[in-house]
Amino acid sequence: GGGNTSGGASTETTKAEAKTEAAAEAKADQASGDIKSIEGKTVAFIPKLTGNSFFEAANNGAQKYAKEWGITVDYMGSANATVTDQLEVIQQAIDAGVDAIAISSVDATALDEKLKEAQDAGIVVCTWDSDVSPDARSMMVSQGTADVLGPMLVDMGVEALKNRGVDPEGEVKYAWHYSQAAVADQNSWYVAGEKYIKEKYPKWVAVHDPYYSEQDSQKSVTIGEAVLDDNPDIDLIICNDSTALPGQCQAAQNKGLTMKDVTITGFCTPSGMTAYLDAGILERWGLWDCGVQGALGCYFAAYLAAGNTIKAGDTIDVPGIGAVKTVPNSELVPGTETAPENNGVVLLPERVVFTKENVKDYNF
Amino acid sequence: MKYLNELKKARWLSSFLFLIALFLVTGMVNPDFLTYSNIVTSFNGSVVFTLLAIGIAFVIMTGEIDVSIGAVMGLTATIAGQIAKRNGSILEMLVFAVLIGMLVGAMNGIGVSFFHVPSLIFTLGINGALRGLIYVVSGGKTTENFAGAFTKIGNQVLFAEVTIYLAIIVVIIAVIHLLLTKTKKGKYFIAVGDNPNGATLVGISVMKTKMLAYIICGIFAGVAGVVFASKYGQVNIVAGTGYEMSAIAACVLGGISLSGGLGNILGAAFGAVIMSSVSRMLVFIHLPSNFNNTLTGVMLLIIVVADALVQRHAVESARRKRLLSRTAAFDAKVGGKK
Amino acid sequence: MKETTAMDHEKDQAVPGLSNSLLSVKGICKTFGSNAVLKGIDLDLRSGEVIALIGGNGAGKSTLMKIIMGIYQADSGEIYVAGEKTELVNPSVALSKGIYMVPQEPMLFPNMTVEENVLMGFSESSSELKKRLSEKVKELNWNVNLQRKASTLSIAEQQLVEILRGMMREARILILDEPTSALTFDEVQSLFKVIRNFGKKGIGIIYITHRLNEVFEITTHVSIMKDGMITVNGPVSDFTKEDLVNGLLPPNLEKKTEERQEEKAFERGNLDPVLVVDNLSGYGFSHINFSLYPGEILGIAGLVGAGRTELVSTIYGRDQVLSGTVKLSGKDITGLSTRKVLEAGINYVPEDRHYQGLFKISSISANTSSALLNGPKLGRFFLNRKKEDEIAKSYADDFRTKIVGLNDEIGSLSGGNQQKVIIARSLSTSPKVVILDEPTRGIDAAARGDVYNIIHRLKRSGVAVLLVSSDMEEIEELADRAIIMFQGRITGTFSREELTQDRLTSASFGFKGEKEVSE
Amino acid sequence: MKSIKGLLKHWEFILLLLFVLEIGIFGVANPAKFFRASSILASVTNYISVCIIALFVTFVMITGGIDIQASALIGLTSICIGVLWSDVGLNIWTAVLLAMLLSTLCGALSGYFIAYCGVQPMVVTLGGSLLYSGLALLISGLSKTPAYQGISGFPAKAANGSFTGFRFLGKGMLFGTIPVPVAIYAVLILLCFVLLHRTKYGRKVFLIGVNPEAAEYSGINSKLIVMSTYILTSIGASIAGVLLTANIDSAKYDLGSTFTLSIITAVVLGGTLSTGGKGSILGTVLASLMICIMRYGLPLCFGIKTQSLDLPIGIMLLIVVIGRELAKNKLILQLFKRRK
Ligand SMILES: Nc1ncnc2c1ncn2[C@@H]1O[C@H](COP(=O)(O)OP(=O)(O)OP(=O)(O)O)[C@@H](O)[C@H]1O
Ligand SMILES: Nc1ncnc2c1ncn2[C@@H]1O[C@H](COP(=O)(O)OP(=O)(O)OP(=O)(O)O)[C@@H](O)[C@H]1O
Ligand SMILES: [Mg+2]
Ligand SMILES: [Mg+2]
Repeated sequence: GGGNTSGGASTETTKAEAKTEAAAEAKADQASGDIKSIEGKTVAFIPKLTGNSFFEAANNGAQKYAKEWGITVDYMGSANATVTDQLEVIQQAIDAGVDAIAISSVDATALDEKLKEAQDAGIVVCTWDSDVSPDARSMMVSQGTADVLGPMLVDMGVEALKNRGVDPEGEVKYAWHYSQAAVADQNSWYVAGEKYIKEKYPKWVAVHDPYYSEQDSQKSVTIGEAVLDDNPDIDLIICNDSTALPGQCQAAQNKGLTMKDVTITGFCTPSGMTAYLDAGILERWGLWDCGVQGALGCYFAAYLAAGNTIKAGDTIDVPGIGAVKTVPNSELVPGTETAPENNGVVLLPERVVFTKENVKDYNF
Repeated sequence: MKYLNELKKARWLSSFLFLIALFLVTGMVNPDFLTYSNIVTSFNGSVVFTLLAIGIAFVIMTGEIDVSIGAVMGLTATIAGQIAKRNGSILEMLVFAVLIGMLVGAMNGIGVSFFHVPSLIFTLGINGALRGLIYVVSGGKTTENFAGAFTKIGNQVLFAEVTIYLAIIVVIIAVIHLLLTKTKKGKYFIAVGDNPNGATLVGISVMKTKMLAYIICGIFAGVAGVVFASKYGQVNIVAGTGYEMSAIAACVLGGISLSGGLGNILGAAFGAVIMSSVSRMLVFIHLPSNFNNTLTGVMLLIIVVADALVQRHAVESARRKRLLSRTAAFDAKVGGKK
Repeated sequence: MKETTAMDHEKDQAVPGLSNSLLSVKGICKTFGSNAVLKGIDLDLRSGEVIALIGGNGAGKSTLMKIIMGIYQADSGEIYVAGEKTELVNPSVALSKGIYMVPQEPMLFPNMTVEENVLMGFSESSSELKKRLSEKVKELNWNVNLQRKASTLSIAEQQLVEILRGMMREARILILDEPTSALTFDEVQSLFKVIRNFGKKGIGIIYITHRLNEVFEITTHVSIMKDGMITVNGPVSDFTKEDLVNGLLPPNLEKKTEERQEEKAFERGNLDPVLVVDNLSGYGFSHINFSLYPGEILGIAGLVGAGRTELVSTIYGRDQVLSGTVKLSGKDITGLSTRKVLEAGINYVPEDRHYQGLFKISSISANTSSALLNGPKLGRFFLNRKKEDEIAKSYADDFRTKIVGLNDEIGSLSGGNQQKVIIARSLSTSPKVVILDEPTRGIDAAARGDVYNIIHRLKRSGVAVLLVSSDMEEIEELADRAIIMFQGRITGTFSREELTQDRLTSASFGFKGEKEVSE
Repeated sequence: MKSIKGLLKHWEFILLLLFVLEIGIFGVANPAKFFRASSILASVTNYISVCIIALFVTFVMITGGIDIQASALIGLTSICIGVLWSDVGLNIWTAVLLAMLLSTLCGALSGYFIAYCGVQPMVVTLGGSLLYSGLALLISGLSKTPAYQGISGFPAKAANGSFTGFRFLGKGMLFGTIPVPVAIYAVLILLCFVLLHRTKYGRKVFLIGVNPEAAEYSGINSKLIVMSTYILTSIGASIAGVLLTANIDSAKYDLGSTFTLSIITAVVLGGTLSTGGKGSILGTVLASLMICIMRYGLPLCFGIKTQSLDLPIGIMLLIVVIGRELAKNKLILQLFKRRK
């Protein structure tokens, strides 16, 4: 099956283009007026797992906008990110007779058939954050391709290295630390990031294969400490997992290290990291506005469920968020087909790098 | 032979030896590992498992089991995190943790010793209920970003890289070990696990002892939650899932028999260090993290199988030796005649 | 015979509050499920008395004792300790009142040493306790390593540890529930000495036994329990053995004694031996030689730890053979697995009924048929449950086993009936040789008679029986020939004519008489 | 009266009553949505791995053991099928057979340690669950398909949308209504029932659970039988792995990894004594279905979220087991007597 690692050559420019284009066309291509109202629709909003700060933040965002839009967002999920649990949750959504499903899938293909069943039952399926096969869903609200996010992780590290006076062009010892090889997006960011490093910073030395801490806070600290102990001269640790990043920072704090001694960066919600920012353990980390992402997932799901149609390339005006441009599936995974109607990708324009200066502006 | 017998008597010793072997093997692959600091860090990192293992050791000694400790820990960790977020004191957290631990322990104790529900089932049910409760208490969210002072305590070094927690736990272990082995009542736990009817006959209340074991276990798990929160700085809603199994494994590694009546607390503590050090050692051995589970599994199996075989050999050869000496005694006495 | 003395006796002597009344039990009733075990028991124990409590298996003796000890609670009735009404809600109350019970089934802590076992539950300082313990061990005349784990003790040794516990407790009321069932002559004598001493010290003892000889040897009073009541009660001097037997037994005893006298002595003739054990050595015994003929009962006598159980269980494939051979009908079966030995035609009734014999929570049928599961008798793959029930039923009828339904748990039967089921199992495979290891341990006189009948019947049908027993009387009564083991060797062989208890006993102690052991 | 009292002694009968009661409550709460055969069957299909494995774990627990590794074997079987089929290029059925064989060997290994080395089952199977799930991850590393992505595209879906070949096992419908996994479950129930309650093997399993030593004295090779029960469970787990893979068209190393506690819950709720010697297939089946229907009905009829389902199911387990102990106590029996 296909996946999102077989990504092509799209780079930073895609991101920039998407941004400007979306903004420009939002005005030009005003909604034609005969939009059917989404009010009263029920969307099952399914995370990979509940209790994780990323998904909780997405849910908060979705709920906030849902009130404005007058739709019901039913947050349904299991505490474990496993295929079988998600299958059960989807079945529950089908049984409950929701109008639409917006899901972040734990597996690139395993949910396809269940989601098609849902579609057969008249339910609109959209994905967000983590995709399934394009023919098993209508729209996907993506935070960007691996080729955008992988390099972004590296670049945040480079910035921070520069700021503490390490030359990123020279030999930099670095490591990745995330939850598990089996977590699709995190792994694809690692793969894309590695590729980017090979091309752009050929002198860098990876001290080890990625470290995995399986979304266990204790393990993330234990491994974090071990990484620092085993490699006292390490310069950079990239933690593309929202449990690994605070764990690694805690480990550094335990060792008495600060952002002056070692650079730690990665993806996590701002709320999870301010303690370490304040303690001077890390300088910058990033994420996209997952609240908006979740809300968009729900909006598109409800929008289609209301009987509206979308053609890839359309720009949709989302109340409260603004104009959003849709693109064909091939923008996300080159070479994939896009159905003539109601199929495509929404690239989330905004990704944020959090630093001391801007972190107060975000509360998720 | 003599050493083997000693080993049989002091089964915690074998887990200690194994721990040393483990350190040495890691050190052989990566000599950097064998520094004082690295070894102390292994111990520092094991305090949560150690607390859980000590607690559950009481229950296992009485011949029961408690699979709800991971959930107790998760619950008190969540609450501790929430208290920390509003700058509450660590004392307040401990009070909550101890109360919750006692309450859950008492419920388990009542279910198991009063209603005679098999402990696996009962604590399984409690486990489910507590997991649901964690969901309610945490609002389904990771509790994180608590005040820095709290996590600082969690990793405060007392002397020579030994954290406060580690120091306290070493003292606790020493005290408990002495209480369990040197006092009359301390032996009750083992006695109840060894033969409940026999214990009843000599005036030991099986019900009270089991009750007490569960309460102690609950308290340790509760306190482990506070330690967890203060050491790791974030508590997600599945925190502690599967820790009960690691704690049980730690006890078994330390020579505490799951059928009860055998073992001591030192073993549980060393077992816990083994269980919590594996992922750290793997980093030093430079194996891909994908080998984590495989190696932990292989190691666990090797230790328990080897231990079982050694024990069996020891028991069997002691029996045979005694039986042979019986016939030998005859030969000695009447040998001249034959 | 004084059928009605129970009431008189009580009226004129056991007024609660009398200074020398240690224990007074009034109107105790106890029901298990629908089984009314005790229906109003009255019993008095005074200082210095040794009351023999006798009664058939399942009469409720142990139940009564457990109530006195606080292990069970009575449904109704009162208990006075030293004249004071007492609620014995749990054993620690009983212990604090100076009551101690040596239970019928030893209840030791298997993972603890003998010393720890005895001292568990005391609150005095340990050095003092240890000193006292070594005195008691000497008093009991028992040679044991106090550091041995209880799990390595034989049943007899476990029984001795229990008795030691009782002695250590220095109780004022001591209950001994069949203490001698696993002991041999020598140990029994030591124990009796201890009991007499206790009596002198004013300790009251309730002594439960199935051996009527002991009643006259050691006790001062007798109480007979039958159908949940104490039917006969009085000083032992008022009774003869016949009185007791009549008070105890169901009316069919006479027939049995006749049967027994009819029994013909065994004629070897020119039969070939069915089992030949040649110079067999194993763990716990060495250089054992004997032959067993069809229709013969060969007794194996000896002291505790003489290696008899090791010998027979090694033949049965439970342990390793070191040297020598075992032949069954000419076929070499040395060192085969239990399963193979069983198939070859030997079956074994183990000594430790609870640990090695019973499937306690399984049905009577399942217990009877368990040895048939390897053969084709109950079907090749599927289990023919009808056939199974038929077999179980036929044995139950045959052996007069008292059962309600074949599907009842065997744990609900009395000891004697349990033993009958286990013997039935050992016969179900139609073996050529049956090994009975202490077949009558802990079962009452009536059941014992039944078991003896079964053994005789086996003999008549040409089955060879190897009878291991510590009860010299039993060997004398049943065996056609007996071998004596001492420290793992055969030290004597006696033919039927030479079999007397004296000879057996002396041979059991090695070369007593001829060549006394020098230490 | 007497016959009812007799029936009440059977745990299975009480379970049946509870099961009916449960359906009744859900049915009353939301009759329109609850009574949809297709939805109910789909829920059972989703839960089928737990149901199937619980059948076999019943054998293990009757011998007095426990098996917490079975859920790891689901993933191992699944990933092996995937790698053997997609990367090695074997025929799908050969791949299935080999994967099942591997899983069986794993079960045999653990069983060997438990039966022949005398190690406690909980620890061995804990080690086993780590080892086998680790192996599954390593095997998935051998595949071209990255670990985070299931291997998919298994044969075959016929043109008319019905499933054939391998996929038929997971997705096919018998008579147009009964999902094939459910049908297979029914067959397995029958097989396990006969094996446990009607054969000599089953009897041996029970006897060993009651008293392994006495079983040895009866000439039963208890070690072999104990080991065989772990092999049975591993076969059950591999069947579950095959069905799940065929159902979702994805071979993944961590399929089923969260099932352990559910399996144990189903078995003990079904009345199997955790100390061994007692238990029944019927009880396990009823308990599995009861939990399954609960997971189906609670969100549907009472809007309880999946993530908090642990709470009601935990509480139900507690109530049921405490109730059972109370019933065993004289209290309730006496109530019955007084009525009479
Ligand atoms: N815990 C129990 N539950 C149910 N029934 C019991 C229990 N304990 C004893 N019984 C029953 O009570 C009756 C009396 O048993 P008890 O052990 O008191 O007899 P006993 O006189 O000591 O017999 P024995 O001479 O064989 O030791 C028996 O029928 C037995 O089955
Ligand atoms: N499980 C065991 N482990 C070690 N030693 C044991 C075990 N069971 C029994 N023994 C030893 O075996 C000896 C008993 O021997 P055995 O049973 O052969 O003698 P016996 O003549 O049959 O005695 P008894 O009169 O008790 O039947 C005891 O000394 C005991 O220590
Ligand atoms: Mg008795
Ligand atoms: Mg013997």
